[in-house]
Amino acid sequence: MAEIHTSTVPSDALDDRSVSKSEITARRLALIAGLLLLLVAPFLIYPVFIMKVLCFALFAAAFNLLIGYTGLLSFGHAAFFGGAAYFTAHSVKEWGVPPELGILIGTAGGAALGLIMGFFAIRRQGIYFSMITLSLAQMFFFFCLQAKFTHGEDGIQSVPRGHLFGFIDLSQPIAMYYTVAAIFLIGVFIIWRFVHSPFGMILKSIRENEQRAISLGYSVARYKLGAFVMSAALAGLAGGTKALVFQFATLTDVGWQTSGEVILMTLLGGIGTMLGPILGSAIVVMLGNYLATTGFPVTIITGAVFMICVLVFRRGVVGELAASRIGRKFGLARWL
Amino acid sequence: MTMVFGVPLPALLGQLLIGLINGSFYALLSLGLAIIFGLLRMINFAHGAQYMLGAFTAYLLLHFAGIGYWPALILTPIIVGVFGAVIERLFLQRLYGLDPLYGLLFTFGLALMLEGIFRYYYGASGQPYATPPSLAGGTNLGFMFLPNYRGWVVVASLVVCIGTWLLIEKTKLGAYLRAATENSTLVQAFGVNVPILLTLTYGLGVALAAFAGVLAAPIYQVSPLMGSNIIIVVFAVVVVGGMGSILGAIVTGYVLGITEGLTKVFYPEASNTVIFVIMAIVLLVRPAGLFGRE
Amino acid sequence: MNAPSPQSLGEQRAVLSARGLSRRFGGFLAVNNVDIDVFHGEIHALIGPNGAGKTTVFNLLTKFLQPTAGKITLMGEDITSTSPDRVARMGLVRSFQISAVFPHLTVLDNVRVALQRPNGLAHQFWRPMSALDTLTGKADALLTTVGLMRERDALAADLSYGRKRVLEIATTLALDPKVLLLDEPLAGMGQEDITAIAGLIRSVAKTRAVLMVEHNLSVVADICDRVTVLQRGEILAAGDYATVSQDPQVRTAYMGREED
Amino acid sequence: ASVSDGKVKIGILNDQSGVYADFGGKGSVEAAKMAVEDFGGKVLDSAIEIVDADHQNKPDIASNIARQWFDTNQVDAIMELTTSSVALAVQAIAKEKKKIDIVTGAATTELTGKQCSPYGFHWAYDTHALAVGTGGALVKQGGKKWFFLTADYAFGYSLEGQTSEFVKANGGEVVGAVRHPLSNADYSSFLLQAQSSGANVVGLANAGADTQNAIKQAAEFGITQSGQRLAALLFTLAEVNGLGLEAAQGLTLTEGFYWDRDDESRKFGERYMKRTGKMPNMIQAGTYSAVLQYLKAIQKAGTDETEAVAKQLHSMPVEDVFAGKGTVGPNGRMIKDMYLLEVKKPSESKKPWDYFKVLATIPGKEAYIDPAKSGCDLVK
Amino acid sequence: MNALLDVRGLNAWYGESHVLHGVDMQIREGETVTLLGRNGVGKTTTLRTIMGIIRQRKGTLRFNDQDMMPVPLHKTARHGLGFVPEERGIFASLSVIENLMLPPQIAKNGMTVDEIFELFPNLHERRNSPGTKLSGGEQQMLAIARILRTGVRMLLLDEPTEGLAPVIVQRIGDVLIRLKQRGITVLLVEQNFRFASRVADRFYLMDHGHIQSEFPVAQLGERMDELHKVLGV
Ligand SMILES: Nc1ncnc2c1ncn2[C@@H]1O[C@H](COP(=O)(O)OP(=O)(O)OP(=O)(O)O)[C@@H](O)[C@H]1O
Ligand SMILES: Nc1ncnc2c1ncn2[C@@H]1O[C@H](COP(=O)(O)OP(=O)(O)OP(=O)(O)O)[C@@H](O)[C@H]1O
Ligand SMILES: CC(C)C[C@H](N)C(=O)O
Ligand SMILES: [Mg+2]
Ligand SMILES: [Mg+2]
Repeated sequence: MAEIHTSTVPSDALDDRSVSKSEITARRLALIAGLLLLLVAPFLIYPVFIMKVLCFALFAAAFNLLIGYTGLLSFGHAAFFGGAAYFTAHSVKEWGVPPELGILIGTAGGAALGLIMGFFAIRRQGIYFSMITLSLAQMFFFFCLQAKFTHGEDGIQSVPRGHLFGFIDLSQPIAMYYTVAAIFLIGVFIIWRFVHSPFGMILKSIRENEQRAISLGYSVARYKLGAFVMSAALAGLAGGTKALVFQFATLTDVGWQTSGEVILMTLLGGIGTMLGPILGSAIVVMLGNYLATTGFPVTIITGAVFMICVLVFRRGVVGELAASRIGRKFGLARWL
Repeated sequence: MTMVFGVPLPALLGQLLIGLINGSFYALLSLGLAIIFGLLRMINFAHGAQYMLGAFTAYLLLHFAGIGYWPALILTPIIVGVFGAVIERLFLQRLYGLDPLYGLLFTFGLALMLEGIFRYYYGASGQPYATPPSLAGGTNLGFMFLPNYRGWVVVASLVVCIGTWLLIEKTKLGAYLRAATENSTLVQAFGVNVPILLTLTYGLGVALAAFAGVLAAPIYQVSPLMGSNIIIVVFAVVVVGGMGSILGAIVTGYVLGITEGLTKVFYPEASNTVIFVIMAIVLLVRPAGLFGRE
Repeated sequence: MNAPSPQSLGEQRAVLSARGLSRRFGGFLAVNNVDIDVFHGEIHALIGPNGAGKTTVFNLLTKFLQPTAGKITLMGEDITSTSPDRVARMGLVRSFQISAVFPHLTVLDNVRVALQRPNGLAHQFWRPMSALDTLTGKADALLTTVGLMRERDALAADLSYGRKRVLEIATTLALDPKVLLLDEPLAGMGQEDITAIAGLIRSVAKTRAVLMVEHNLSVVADICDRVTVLQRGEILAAGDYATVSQDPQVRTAYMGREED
Repeated sequence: ASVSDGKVKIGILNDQSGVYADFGGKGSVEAAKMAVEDFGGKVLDSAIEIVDADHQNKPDIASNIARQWFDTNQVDAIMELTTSSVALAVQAIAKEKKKIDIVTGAATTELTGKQCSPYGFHWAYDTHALAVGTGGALVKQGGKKWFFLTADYAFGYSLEGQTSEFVKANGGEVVGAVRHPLSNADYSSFLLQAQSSGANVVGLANAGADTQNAIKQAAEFGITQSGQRLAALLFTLAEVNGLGLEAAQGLTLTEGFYWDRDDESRKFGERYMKRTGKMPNMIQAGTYSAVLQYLKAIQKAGTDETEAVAKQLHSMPVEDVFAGKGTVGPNGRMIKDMYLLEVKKPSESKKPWDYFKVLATIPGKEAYIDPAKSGCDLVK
Repeated sequence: MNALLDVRGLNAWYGESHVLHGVDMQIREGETVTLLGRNGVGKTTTLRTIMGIIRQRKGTLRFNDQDMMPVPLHKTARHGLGFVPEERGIFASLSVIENLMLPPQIAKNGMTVDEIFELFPNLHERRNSPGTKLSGGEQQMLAIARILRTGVRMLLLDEPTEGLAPVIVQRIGDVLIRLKQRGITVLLVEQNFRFASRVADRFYLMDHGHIQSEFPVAQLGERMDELHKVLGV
């Protein structure tokens, strides 16, 4: 059950052994090009837009950690993202903690929520898991709606960005930008490392055959919970960062639509790939930004994209590319 | 005034009755969801949108064809049910061999789109739909003033729920539905036309949602958001009842509606979350839900 | 893993034993008051008609199911309410009646996943995948033993049914279990594999205890030291194959008129 | 003296698809365009452009758009801003970026109170005016015991709070309150509580579709039959139209504009009606006035530079079809007369959109908080 | 006499892989015929193609003198063909009795429930438990019983003895012999050679997607060598 990704990803996507030297060089070059792009991007594109993309990309990558590598489709990831945004915003605004601590508090909060929700959710699989995460997240949503510190529909506004490590003034857009870029890179690196680790291997085998993994002595629940909490923590990292960038924490970020959005980003980009969620979030954020000023309801487009993806595009942009003839020829699956 | 746990008795009874009315909607909606889930193994995320579609169809029938409440109560489920059947034929059938999550995601997209379209044309503020004159007014029950229409909602939903349940459990249809879920090729090999069965089932589930939508129209505004407001609660109801369990969906729908009503009396702050809390507890004790089979 | 080695417990102490094991499904008693002892260095066969409760006994012993009544001890320790993964970590490992491999991992990785835990490489989420390379040697040795070396880099899903069964046994052996529970290990294998795997089972049994369910009676006759016959959840007969196979009750309930 | 980048761009940011879409929505955008046309289409020889966007009542979406408008689209001022949470958020950004914002859609007095901005203005109405108008009228008519049904967010609190104060100050009492989430569908159990509370006025401290629903359901549960009165504290022409006269008749409400007030307003109303198919409410008319006044201020300042324009806006009197004669306080509050209205019976309605009887005119000084007591630290 | 089932040049594909390369077989009414062959030669595929489950197929397929190629799957059964799959296909969510009653009856001469329970007492005992909670043997019995109730003229049985205890294998053998007495035609896929020789009138030997040879049970002795080669028995 719930092997959503096995059908979508070329099976060698995670296999980073048996790679030729020239390919490694090529990959390094691609990586360096990507880093350079990240470095110069704020001078070419509106930085706030890139920061938004980066926050959502990290969020989607964290979400993908769960679905892509354990096969669990969480429909409640907004709780971690939005919850962390609240925690960061509150601690920075009301307690006056420095931004780095604020983000840490957000991340830890996300992880804690992940632990609680995961405790209930990992007992079931497949759609059951999805329904349960959805419901628990909705419960958290109602909590946020009623709790005093979230300020209801108003949200926590005018969150001060403060000074990173006491001396980097984050109210400068460029300083904020590079901070976000750094957080993004760290987050993605953690995910990459996590997935390509001995732990990741066990996760993969659990997804393949849970009973067998138990009989080999793995306490499946703990591994799943571990992955869940990790994913939640990283979603929290993204949410906390977003709160600083936009100086805001609102109910939107904890609502189920946000959970849906992160699914869309991942699905569109390619579940179970490293690059997919990043690309997917760029597309979705761009679409949202563009439509926001046209008056055309975003949900019509979002809905349509969802349907089209599911019907004809299940591997997502990146996945389809890797599975295409050209992609196979160049072994793209191992790159993305 | 008689007091129960510090609450005046009339207030308590009144809230219980209102809980029962809400429960009627939960039961109808979760019944449709359970039927669809039972056979298609798919969470119909568009269920809320189809409920909304039911209300809007009644509204449009009234405004563009002058068709009133009573004919609409019959016509709407048919129209929306056929719409569901078409969706099933065109799209859902392509998803059957795949992971059930794709069905969830597809219908999620469908829900967003339907909602978006109606928002685009009708805004989100809601359109009024008048209570049928024959059910206008109310009855004084002594402890509360019960609008006749709401009384009718309880009766109608009970009748439809029980009828549907009998149809499925007491006829061979139920066995076909469950068997086809597991191995539709084999059931076909036995001589049952499964594709038609699937289409009809989805249509039936959707029609139930639309029926609930028509029932709801005079109570709430006919609003594009009415579906997404209720659907997640209904999901929780279905989880508590045990997914795919028809009886579970019905019973849990009413019981949780009443529980919610009670919570509003004793601890109103928790009334939004009480169903989710119950869900969490049920999951701990009986992961398959109250009526579910593991 | 510093439980006392079974050898030191003396020949007659059972490594795995169950007393009064029962399991009820609703109103149906699938396993009823079963006593069983599995000894070090022996192969113990559990046979019986379909539905007798053999797989259920396996599930109970490995804790995949919780017994309704009875007590299970593994190397002197009471495991009646231990979790299945912990039981596996204590050295009681099973194979499944329906083949259970990790289909989208390679044959090599299937074995390495099994090796990860005993070698302390299960939780490391901060180390690169190459940390697992240290296990390759051991895995290869094992694959050679079972004769799967040729398929080493194939995906498990691409193996034929019989080969999957072999892989499953290899994975099980990778854990170096003290007690090995095999549910119909030879079902679906071709004759060559049957001979080879039966031989393998016999050789690994020298240093551990094996309990197996098997319908292939010639193999049972060949390699098993002890046979327990189950019928309707109860023990019908127990002893060595020669005795049990002469038992008239066993003949009517299980073997039938002649050996088909 | 000149216009930066050769163009004056005004952004109308409001809810165009959500619960409050009828309240301002596309209608406000049309009203803004009318103002530009009436002004002559050009200011200081530069073109004027109206851009608009839907913020869906989400402060985060709104501030995203606002930022982008200011940073990359050369928008000079943002107006309308339905929904208090959005207005507060955008006003904070405008303040940081030193840009003008004129709020017509949102209600909270915070905008010109603690969170006031030197470049922020509040036009059509606010919660205080509503409390004084609708609340005051009902107290005068004998409504002494109040029970509130309150939208569970800042706007609701502020409306409930200010109305309660007013009620108490006039010798009344508040016997209870329940909070309901925004866009709630079912009020039955809240109404039941109101019914058993013994209050004689049920104050609806909510807006838009929420208020419409509450009123409908109150009728169903016989609230009015049992002798309680409903006070729809924020209710406009748009909601009356949505609900229908049958259900809305007899309600008392406060607006800053009614199209059928005099010839000038009727003319304006008809022009607006031609373009949109509806009559304007105070938000839409207020937006017209805000845009017009902003353009006048640029004209007068001879530049579109923020400080200079803000100075003019603070000092110029406001004279147009919406405001009649209004002034702007140092906290940014535009002060003008408000109207206390009653919804007609269906039989009294003589023509389409003939919905209101004007009960009284509330002088601006009474309706709005004295800027000196507003809590805004710009007021010395 | 015409064959009840007449298969000529039957080809079948799974996606791009061509599995059956022209299968020919003719089976007369009342015969029990066994299809032998190694793992993976296409025995199951043959049955599934005849039944119409696999639609990617070419060739001639006539049953009871009717062209079966255009008949949709859900109508095949009505022509009198019944299929028991290798994996048995017991429905987990249905009880034993519900499983038994599931297939629509297509002819009057099907067995009654009482007859079935007499034949399979185990099923009677477990009639109210959920289908997949049965053991393998019980499931196999149920799968056969289920089809017998419908009154099909011809049964396609895929490895009915796999994983069964010897005593059950014998019981199923008895059942097949009784079916033959009732005039039911059976096409059996079987790896258990002893079992097959006990029940079959005739054999088809299959190799790589086509029929290699065909012979009656009487010739079994002479054919042993060939069987050894092809089956590796
Ligand atoms: N669903 C499928 N998709 C693709 N190929 C398949 C599928 N099912 C079977 N095959 C292939 O078709 C060939 C014939 O398979 P089939 O199941 O008919 O063999 P069989 O003779 O019944 O073997 P066995 O004795 O193992 O049951 C095999 O090579 C198999 O791998
Ligand atoms: N989870 C369960 N719930 C209810 N009944 C069960 C369950 N598991 C097994 N049974 C019943 O218990 C009995 C024993 O089943 P089990 O699978 O142990 O038989 P077995 O001896 O392994 O048979 P086989 O040789 O066919 O595999 C069967 O009648 C089966 O129906
Ligand atoms: C849009 C209006 C009805 C008022 C809005 N609720 C506010 O917060 O001010
Ligand atoms: Mg078994
Ligand atoms: Mg086969």
